[in-house]
Amino acid sequence: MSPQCPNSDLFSQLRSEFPIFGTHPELVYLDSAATAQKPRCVLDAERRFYEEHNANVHRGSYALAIAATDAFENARSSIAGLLGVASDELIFTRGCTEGINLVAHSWGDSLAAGDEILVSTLEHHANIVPWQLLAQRRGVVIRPIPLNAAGQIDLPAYQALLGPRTRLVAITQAANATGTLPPLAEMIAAAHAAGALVLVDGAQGVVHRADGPAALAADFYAFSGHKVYGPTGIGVLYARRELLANLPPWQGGGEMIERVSFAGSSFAPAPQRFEAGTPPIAQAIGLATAMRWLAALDAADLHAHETGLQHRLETGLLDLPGVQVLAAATPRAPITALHFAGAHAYDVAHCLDARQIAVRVGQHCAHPLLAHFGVSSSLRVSLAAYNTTDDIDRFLVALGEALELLA
Amino acid sequence: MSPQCPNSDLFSQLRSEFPIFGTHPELVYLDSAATAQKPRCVLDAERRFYEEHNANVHRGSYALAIAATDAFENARSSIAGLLGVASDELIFTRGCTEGINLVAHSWGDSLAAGDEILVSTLEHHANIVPWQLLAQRRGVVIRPIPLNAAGQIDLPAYQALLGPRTRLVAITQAANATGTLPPLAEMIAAAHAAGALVLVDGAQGVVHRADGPAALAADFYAFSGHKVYGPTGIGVLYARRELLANLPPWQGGGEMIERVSFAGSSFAPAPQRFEAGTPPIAQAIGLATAMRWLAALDAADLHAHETGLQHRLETGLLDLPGVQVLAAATPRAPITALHFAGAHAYDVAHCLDARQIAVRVGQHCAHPLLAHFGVSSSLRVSLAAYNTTDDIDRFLVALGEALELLA
Amino acid sequence: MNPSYPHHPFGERIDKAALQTRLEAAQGWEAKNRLLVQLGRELPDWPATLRDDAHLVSGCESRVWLHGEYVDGQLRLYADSDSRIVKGLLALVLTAYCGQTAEMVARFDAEAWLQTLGLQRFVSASRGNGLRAIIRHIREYR
Amino acid sequence: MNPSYPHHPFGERIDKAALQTRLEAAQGWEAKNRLLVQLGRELPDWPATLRDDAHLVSGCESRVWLHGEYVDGQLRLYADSDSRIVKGLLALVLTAYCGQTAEMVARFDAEAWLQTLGLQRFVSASRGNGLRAIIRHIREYR
Ligand SMILES: Cc1ncc(COP(=O)(O)O)c(C=O)c1O
Ligand SMILES: Cc1ncc(COP(=O)(O)O)c(C=O)c1O
Repeated sequence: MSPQCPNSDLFSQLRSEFPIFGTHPELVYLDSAATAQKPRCVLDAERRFYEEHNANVHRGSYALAIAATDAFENARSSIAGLLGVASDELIFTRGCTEGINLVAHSWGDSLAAGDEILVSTLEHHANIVPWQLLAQRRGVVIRPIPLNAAGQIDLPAYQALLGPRTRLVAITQAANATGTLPPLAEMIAAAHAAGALVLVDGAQGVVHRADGPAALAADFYAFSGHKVYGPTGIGVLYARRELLANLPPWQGGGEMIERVSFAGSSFAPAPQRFEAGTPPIAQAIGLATAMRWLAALDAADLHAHETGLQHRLETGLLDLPGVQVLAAATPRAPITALHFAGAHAYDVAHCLDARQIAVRVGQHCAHPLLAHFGVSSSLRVSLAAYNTTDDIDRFLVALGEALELLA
Repeated sequence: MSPQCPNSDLFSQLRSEFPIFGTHPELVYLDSAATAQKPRCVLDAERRFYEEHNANVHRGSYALAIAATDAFENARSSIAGLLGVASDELIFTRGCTEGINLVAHSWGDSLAAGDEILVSTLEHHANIVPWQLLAQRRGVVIRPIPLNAAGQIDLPAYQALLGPRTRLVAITQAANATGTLPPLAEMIAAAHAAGALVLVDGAQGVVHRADGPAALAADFYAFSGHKVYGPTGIGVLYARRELLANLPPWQGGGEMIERVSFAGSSFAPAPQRFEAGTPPIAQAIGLATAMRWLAALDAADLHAHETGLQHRLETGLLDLPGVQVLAAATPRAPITALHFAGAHAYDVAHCLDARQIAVRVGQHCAHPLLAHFGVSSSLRVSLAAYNTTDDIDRFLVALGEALELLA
Repeated sequence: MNPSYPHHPFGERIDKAALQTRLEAAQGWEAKNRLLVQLGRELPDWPATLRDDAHLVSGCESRVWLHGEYVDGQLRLYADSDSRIVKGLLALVLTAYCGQTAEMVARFDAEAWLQTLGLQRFVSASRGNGLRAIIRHIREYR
Repeated sequence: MNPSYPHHPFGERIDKAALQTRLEAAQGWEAKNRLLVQLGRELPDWPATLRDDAHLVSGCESRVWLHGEYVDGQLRLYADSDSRIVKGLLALVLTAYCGQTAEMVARFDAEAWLQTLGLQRFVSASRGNGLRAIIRHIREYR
C-alpha cells in the first residue's frame, strides 16, 4: 500500500479515535457515504456543551446564555472559516435535505411558470424531489441532465439544455450511488455564463475535503453534519450574501423576527431570518468540532489514503468473476458501486453482514441513476479516513466466498 | 414547603442527576421555559447510540443499521406510548417551531382565500408567524383571539369568532411569557363543534406533565425536545392518523419517497412521508430517554413540587414593593412573569446574573402578549423539577437587593 | 391445484419439525445463511410469465411473488423471489402455512416462530417490513 | 453647543484614567454592576421630547438614545437609556469619545478598552450587539 498511502500508520491510528470500533472491534464499516462514524472529540464537544454551557441562544442575558450563544456563533464562524465564506452566509439546517428544500421554497417560490431548473441524473433524491415539488407548486420545468455511456454528465447535452429560461442548475459534488465526480468547474462556469445560478449538493464532497463553495463559485451549497464525522440533526446551507439578502423567510417563529404583531411582522437579517425556532445548538458545536478535526488531517494524505484503499479494493475485484463496477471509467470519490452477474446484491450484503462487514445495498436514494445503468440494485462500498487495508482485505475475502455460495 | 411539596427530598436529590449543576454548583437556573437542563441519562443515551449503534436508519440491511433503526423506531413508539397515541401519528421534527410550520405548509396550503385561522394572543411567535406567512401565501385570514383584563382568553369573544369559515384554532397549552393556562377543554370542544381543527402548541405543556394530544382531543400537537429535558435539534409533531393520511409532503428527499423518476415520484405513507432526509437519530433516542425519565416521576408529586416552589416565590414577592406579577389571577404553569414599577427588567436581570441567578428578560418571543399588558419587557422566572427552595430563597434575596440598588 | 405454480416440498415432505432440526444445527449467523441459501435452492423458480406485478408483494427489499388459495379448506401457497436468501425465508414461511386452515393461518405467529429459530434479524422493525408484508398478504387469502 | 441635550461630565470633568481607577477598584462582577449603576446616575436623563425615534439606536436590549455632532472638529456626544446599567455603560462610551476628533473616533477600539476594564461581558457576541450598534452609530456622525 505504501505508494498510494504515505501515511498509513497515521491513518491506522485514527481508528482508535472512534469509540464505535472499541465497541465492535471486528466491525468493517464500509457505509460512510450513508453516515460517518464519529471521533471521540465530537462526542466530547457535544456533551461538554450540555454539561457546561447549556442554555438557549440569542435571547438570554445571563452568563450561561452568553456562553451558549458564543459557543454556537463560534461554531458558525469556525465552519465559515473552513469553507472560506462569511459567517452570515451560513444557515444551520437539520441536514443537506433541509438545506435544499429551503432553497426550493425560499428562492424557488419566486420563479415563474416556464422557468427551468436543470437537475442531473447523478443526483440523490434530496436534490431531485424538492425541485419536483417546486415544479408542482409553480409550474417550473425540471430538465434532467443526461449521462453518457460511461455514467458521466453528458457535457454537450448539458450545454444544449442551458438556455434563457434556465434559472438554476442542481448538481452534486459526488454521486452518492457511484462516486462519480461531475465536471463541476466547467458546469458552473457554463451555468453562470448562461445567467443561471448553481446549487451544489456537497453531501459527499465535504467529507473528502473537496473544494468548498468559495473555490467552486457555487451560489448555494448544502451538506449534512452526520456525513462529515459530525452529529445527526445538523447541516449547513451556504448561500451568497447578495442572494440571501433578498430571500424571504421560509419557516416562521422565534429568532427569525424583528417585531411581531397581528398587524404584521418584520424579519431579522440573514442568517437568523432562516433559522426559525431554537436551532440544533449542541449539534452545531459538534459539527464545528468534526470539521476542525477533519481539517487537521493533511488533505493530500487523506486523499492518498482513501484513494489508495479504493485502488486496492478495485484491483482485488478484478480477481472475482461477474463483478461489475458501475461508472468505473468516471473520476470517482472513494465510493465503489458493484453489480453482480450471478447474485442478488441483497444476498451478498447479507453474507457480508454475517462477518460484520457493513455495506449498503439497494438503490441508494438515486433511482434515476440506477435506472441509467439498468440495474435494480447495487452494493456500495464507501470509504472514510478510518478505514484500513485490513478492512479491504476482509471485504474481498468475504465477497469471494459469498459469490461462491450464491453462485 | 412540606404541605405543597410532599417529596421535597426526592426532588432535592434530582439536582444531582444534572451534570450542569456539578459544573456550576452555585447556579440558580430559573429559565427552564427557554430550555431545560439535561439529566445524565439523556446524555448517556445519546452518546451510547454513537458509540454502539451509529448507522443511518431505514436503509441499511446490516446488523448495525438494523440496531440503529430499531433504536430510532423504538424511540418513536416509546414517545407515542407516553402520549397515548399511535407511532405512525408521530413525526420527528427539529422542534416545536418546525412542527407548526409543517402543518402551516402541508395542511395550510390546501386552504382557500377567506378561510379563517384563530390565533390566540397568548401565543409564542412560533404559533403566530407561520400562520401569518400562510396568510400571505393563500389569502387566509388570521383572527386574533383577544384576552380579558386578567390576561386570560376571552371565552365569549372566542366563541363569537368561531364561524363557518374557521378552519383552525391555534392555541398554546401554556403561555410561555406568563404561564397562563388557557381553558383548553372548552376551547377545543367549541372549535370541534364549529367544525374547525385545533392545533395545540405543547411546548410548555409536556415538561409539566400536562395532558397529551389524546386526552386533549387535539388534532395537531407540537413540542420541542430541548424543553422537556431532551437534546436540542429534535421535536415531535402529532397529527391524527386520518389527517396525516391525506396530507401532501412538505419537504422532499430520501426516506419520504417510494419511487423517484424524472417522470414523477410517489410518496411513502406517514410518518416517513414527512421526514425527508436523515432524521435527528441520536436526538430522537435522547428525547425518548428524557420523556421516560420524566414519566418515572410521580405526576402529582412533580406538580406539587413545582407549584409549591411557585407559591413560595409569589408569597415572597409580596414583601417587595413595586413588583407586579403579569396575569397573576389566571391559572398558570410554574412560570411567573414580573414587571417592576421602579426598575428596568434588564437591570434587575443583570444584578441577578452577578449572583449566578439565570432568568429570562425581554419579550419572550411573545410581542402581542406583552403588548396586551402594555409593558415593553418583563422578567420571567420559570421552574422545573430540579429547582429547590434554596433557588427561590436566593432569588428573592437577590431581587430585593437589586431593586434597592436600582431604586 | 393450479398446475402453473411449480410444486414444492415445503409443508408437505418438509415440515416444521424437520426445519427446526436443521436450523438448530446451524450455529451462528453465517451457518444459518448457508442453510437459507440451500433451502432457497429447494424452492423451484417460477416461470417468468408468473413473475408479474399481480403477484408482487410490495414493501420488500428484493422482489417477492406470492400466490395462495384455499382448496378444501387448506391453504395452497406458492412463492418466489429474485433473492436466494429471501427464497430460503419463503421456504420457511411456506412450511408454516401450507396445508393449514384459515383459522390456523390467522392465529399462527410467524414472527415468534422465526425468533425461536434464531432468525430474529428478519423480524426487526427495519428488516421486518418485508416479512410482515408477506404475512399480511398470506392472511388476506380467502 | 445644543442646549437641549443635558450637559454631562463625561469626557470633560471625568476622563478615562479616572474611570479606569474606579473600575479597577470594583472587584468582581457585582461591584462593577454597582459602579455602572452609580455612573448611570451621574448621566442626566434627557427630556422626554428628545427620547424619540429619531434618536433611538436599534439593536439594543433596552432603549438607547444618542446624539452627536462635531463642533470645531471635536465630537460632542449625548446619550440616554431607560436602563440604569446601560446608562453606566454609556457614561463610559461618552468618556471615551467626547471631545475627540473624527480620526480618533474612527480609530478607537472601544470594545478592547471595555475588555481591559473587565467589562468583556458586554462585548460578547450576544450582548455585544447593543454596544456595537452604539459604536457604529457614533462612527457615522460627520
Ligand atoms: C409556547 C412555545 N411555543 C413554541 C416555542 C418554540 O420552540 P422551539 O424554539 O424549540 O422551536 C416555544 C419556545 O420558546 C414556546 O415557549
Ligand atoms: C449526495 C447526497 N445528497 C443529499 C443527501 C441527503 O443527506 P441527508 O439525508 O443527511 O439530508 C445524501 C445522503 O445520503 C447524499 O449522499
